[in-house]
Amino acid sequence: MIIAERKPMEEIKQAMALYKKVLVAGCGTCVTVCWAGGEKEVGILASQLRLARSAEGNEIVTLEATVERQCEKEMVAELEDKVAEVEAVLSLACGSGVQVMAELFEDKPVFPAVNTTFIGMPQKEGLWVEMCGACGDCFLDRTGGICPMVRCAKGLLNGPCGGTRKGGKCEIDPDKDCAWVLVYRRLEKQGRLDLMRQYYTPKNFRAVKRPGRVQAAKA
Amino acid sequence: MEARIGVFICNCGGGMKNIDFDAAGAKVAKIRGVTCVNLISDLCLEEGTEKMAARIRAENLDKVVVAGCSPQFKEHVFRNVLENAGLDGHLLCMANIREQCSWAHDGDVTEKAVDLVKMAVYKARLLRPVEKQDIAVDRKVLVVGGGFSAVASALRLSRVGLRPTVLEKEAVLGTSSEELQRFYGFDVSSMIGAAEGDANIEVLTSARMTAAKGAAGDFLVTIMREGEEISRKYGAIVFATGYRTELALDSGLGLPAENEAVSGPKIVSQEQLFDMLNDPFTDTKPRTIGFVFGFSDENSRFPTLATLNNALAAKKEWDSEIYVFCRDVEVDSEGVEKLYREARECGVVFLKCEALPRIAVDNGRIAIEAEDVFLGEDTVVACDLLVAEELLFPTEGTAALSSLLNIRLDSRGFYQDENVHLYPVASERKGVFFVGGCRGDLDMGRVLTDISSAVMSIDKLLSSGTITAEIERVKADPQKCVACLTCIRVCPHGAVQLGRVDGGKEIAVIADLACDACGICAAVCPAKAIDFQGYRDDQLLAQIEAIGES
Amino acid sequence: MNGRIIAFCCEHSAYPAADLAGKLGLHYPETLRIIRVPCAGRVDVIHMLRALEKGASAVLVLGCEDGACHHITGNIRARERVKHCDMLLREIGIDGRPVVMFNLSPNAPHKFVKAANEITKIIKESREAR
Amino acid sequence: MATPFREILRTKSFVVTTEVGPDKGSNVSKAIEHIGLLKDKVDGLNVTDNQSSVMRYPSLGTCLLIKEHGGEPVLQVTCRDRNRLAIQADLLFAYSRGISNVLCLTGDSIDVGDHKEAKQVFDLDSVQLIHLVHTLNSGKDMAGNELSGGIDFCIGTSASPSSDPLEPQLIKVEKKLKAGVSFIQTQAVYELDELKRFAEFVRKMDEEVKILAGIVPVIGVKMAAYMNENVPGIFIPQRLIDELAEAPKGTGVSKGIEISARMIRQLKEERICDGVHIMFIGREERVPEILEAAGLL
Repeated sequence: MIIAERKPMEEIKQAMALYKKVLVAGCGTCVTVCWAGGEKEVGILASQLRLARSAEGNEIVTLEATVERQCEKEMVAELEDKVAEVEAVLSLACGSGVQVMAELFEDKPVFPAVNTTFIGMPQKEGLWVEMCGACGDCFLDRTGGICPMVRCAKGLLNGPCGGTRKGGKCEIDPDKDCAWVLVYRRLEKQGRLDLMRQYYTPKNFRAVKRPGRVQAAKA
Repeated sequence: MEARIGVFICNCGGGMKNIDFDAAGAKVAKIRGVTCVNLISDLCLEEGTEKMAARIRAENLDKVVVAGCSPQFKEHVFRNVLENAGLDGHLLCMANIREQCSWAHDGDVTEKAVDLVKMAVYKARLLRPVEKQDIAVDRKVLVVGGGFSAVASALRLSRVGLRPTVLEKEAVLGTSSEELQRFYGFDVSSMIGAAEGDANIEVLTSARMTAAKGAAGDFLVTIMREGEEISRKYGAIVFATGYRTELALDSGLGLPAENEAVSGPKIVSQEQLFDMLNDPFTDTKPRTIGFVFGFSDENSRFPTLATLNNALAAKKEWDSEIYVFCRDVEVDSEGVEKLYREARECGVVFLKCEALPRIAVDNGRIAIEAEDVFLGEDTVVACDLLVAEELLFPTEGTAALSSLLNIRLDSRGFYQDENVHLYPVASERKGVFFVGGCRGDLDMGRVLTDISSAVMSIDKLLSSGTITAEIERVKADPQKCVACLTCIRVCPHGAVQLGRVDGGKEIAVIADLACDACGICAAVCPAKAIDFQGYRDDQLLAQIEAIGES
Repeated sequence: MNGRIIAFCCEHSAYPAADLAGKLGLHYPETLRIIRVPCAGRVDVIHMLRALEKGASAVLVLGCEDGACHHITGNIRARERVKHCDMLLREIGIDGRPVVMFNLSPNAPHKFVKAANEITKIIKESREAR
Repeated sequence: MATPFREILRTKSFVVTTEVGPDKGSNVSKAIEHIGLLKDKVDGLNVTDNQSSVMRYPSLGTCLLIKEHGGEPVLQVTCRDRNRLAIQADLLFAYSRGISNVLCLTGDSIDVGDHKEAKQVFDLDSVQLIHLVHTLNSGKDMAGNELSGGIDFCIGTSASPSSDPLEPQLIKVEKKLKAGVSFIQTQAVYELDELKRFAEFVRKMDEEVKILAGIVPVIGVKMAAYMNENVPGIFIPQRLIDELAEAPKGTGVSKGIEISARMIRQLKEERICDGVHIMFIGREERVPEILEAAGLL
């Protein structure tokens, strides 16, 4: 799932400075699940924005709407009437959703209200961690299902750097596990340490040609 | 269609002198949606409720606001009036103009009273009925554990006509109940005999609970017994899993670490001492015995009792000199005060110390050194036997069991962190109860109280064979729920699970019987998918709106 | 809304405490408006923000004492949300309209009155400071 | 003219190298001073590559200075700042200018340095880098294209014998040895037993490779505590910390030098490893004191 987090309010306020009526648009999929841009967050952000502007004596009117997936034109199109009413759109969707919104309503400025951070999973209530870097060349079969590309701070393919901290923690953050120590432990448990002993040649960083495209079989 | 809201204003028999009811009534009548305003004195008395029901019918009201005393006090009375008049009880909203308005302020508060009624009217517009249903429940009760508390609970449950299953992980019942027999004189073995002979009681030994789902009245429990998996339905679950003790060697309580201790029997537990006292083949007669207890941060009811019993027995059997080093002698359990006096009378010496005694091995004897707070000086006693502090722990597997039911443990790993709302035997999950030693250091009186409380609660819950449940009062809208699992992770009552409604996609499903209507899920839901009738977002915001307009 | 204080009161603690305050004739500012909730954990950030938007001069969230929440974690969650709301307000430079959490038990009417008086004092002081 | 390092490794029974830390800025006078002071006292001079992710005068440039002044440079190359194109190009340049020793390293994370917002590259890792140098030595680039002129680098790498857990590190060392290196410079070691075990492990895999123990003098209790807390892969035992604590005020540096020299003597006498690599960044001018006290001059 795509993880995002709200931008600093200062940035959002500045983006909205010129407008008196905006649509605060949420997305009902990934960013809802990671508490960044669902209906609840839309309500809070809109309210906070109104309070901020009213305190400045420069009221702003907000419309609120959340569609199921902002990365789908058909779903974003449902917002046509609301978009027509406003001067700008503040989107709480991931970068993909913001762009669909911007493309569909070309005459309206669309602003991102969240920073899209990574593909990840919830570790516990309210905490998400990065799991996948969408490299287009999956390596997980060789590492016991632990991605060293994103879970190792340096994205190393052939084992840990010399910076592993005591107890198998990461050089740059003692709260994070060294991915290669995790790989080691998992493979050891499975009796597959030979996988870790293998040499892996430099990665194909061009497995996905930017901008990426995936064509499914014609249905 | 515009709601037809009837407002009933009660002056509480003239108990609210600082409100001008006529003026208030006139103002309330102007609030949008108010169909009629009724000033009725003593609304909660029979005459008042009859009038109220009549007005509800006559005016064909669909929502009702009662302005008067606190809803904490009379809400149930007025809900009944609505039900009698053919309206759902949840279509009532109360304005607390007595405790929180008239009585709380001096001077005229008519305006505030009108404000409060307005808040209630705004909320009332948005009220929706909540369906009630009688749900058949299982009259079987699962009692986990096989010790005294478990067996005694099962016997009591059987006596009130419920059908308990005693689930013991060991091969026989009562394996750790010997202490009770010793110190309290309970005849545990004949209780076990009675339980085993009771047709209402099922005893499953060498068995463990491995999974549990469902809610009060309807738990589905998986039991592993001799490699076989059994699935059973239970209406309630009682944990009576007890505690275990560990000698406080090497635990920072000042005792020599195990490897430093002289040969084994010099430092013993209460239990070992008891065995020595009752061993007909031994001729050991320790001349001097020292007891040390009460220096951990735990309660010391159990060690007090064990010490007194053992000290008295040692006096009698061996005529030993006995010194007890302790911080406090807790005599708040039944009969302990008497034991304490007896012990003193026959020469047991109690030394009250604040600091932990220092213990050293000297010439094959154990020297206990401590400052007696009354004498104000150091006392050294050399003894042949030291009965050391024992620490209480939950039995092994307690944590695993609690996680099966998603129940929190206290900081020491026992059940029940003494939350006043649940104390003593209820848990955060309806239908799950704890009794006895699994709650910590309890004396026998408290254990018996636990058993009574739990049995009474379960009897109340299950005896009628049905529980009246409010259906979908709290519910995740299948259209809006994105199955983010947030509510499942946060529900303190374990009432939300991932499920499918009519074979649809997976969403959060709230079990009506398990839900305790706190609304935490509704607050956290990032998709705003959870509706909580009576406390929906729009209902709360409508009240804020009303205040804003005042 | 002329300086109303909105107090979300948990029906297991603060709400009965407020009732008791009335019964005992303990006075607190008339500006207080109580919204009854089943648990402080029901109150979300949006409720606090909307209360301020509608002109409340302060918001109180009143729940059970620590370790005594009828719903185990409701009061802890409420405290976290109040903290979060406070952060959101600070982000936009609103500091004179406090959002505050208090814990109290149902038999603590004095504590209820104290909370009401305290928040009134905070509002007054911040108004005077400006 | 200095003896080529490859030759030294082959012939000398106890190899000594040290480091020159490049300056921040274009004034290289201090580096030149250090080079002059050290080049004849040691067998090779390492130059760090934006050490600790702090941007400075390049490793390559400093290596050229060493070369110009008659020393034997060891070029440190990390994977952090350059992709495979840039690394290959730099190595071609280095070799063309007579720099023929390269130490292949992963590199510290960008997060620990002074340009925390930079994009960290890590196009390659250290094992792949070793393979890359071998590829160049074979006359081809990574894409398989022929290279004009021959290249023959002497390749080294690093290892952390005190890591916890150690096993994943050892697997990495194994891979580096399989890739082929002539020498290993270890992270600073203080427990010689750990180094002994590490050396045994390495020898079992590769009898030829030379192990140079990392020596970092600890000059005070505070530094020791800091390193134990913050520098991964380093463990300073309590007895050394106690020894430092007992040193009179103001004599910390001398004490650190004394301890290091004592360790070096023991390493040499007991033939625990094949040499040492002394890292005394910021106090390069005092390295000779260590060498002298260790009887290496």
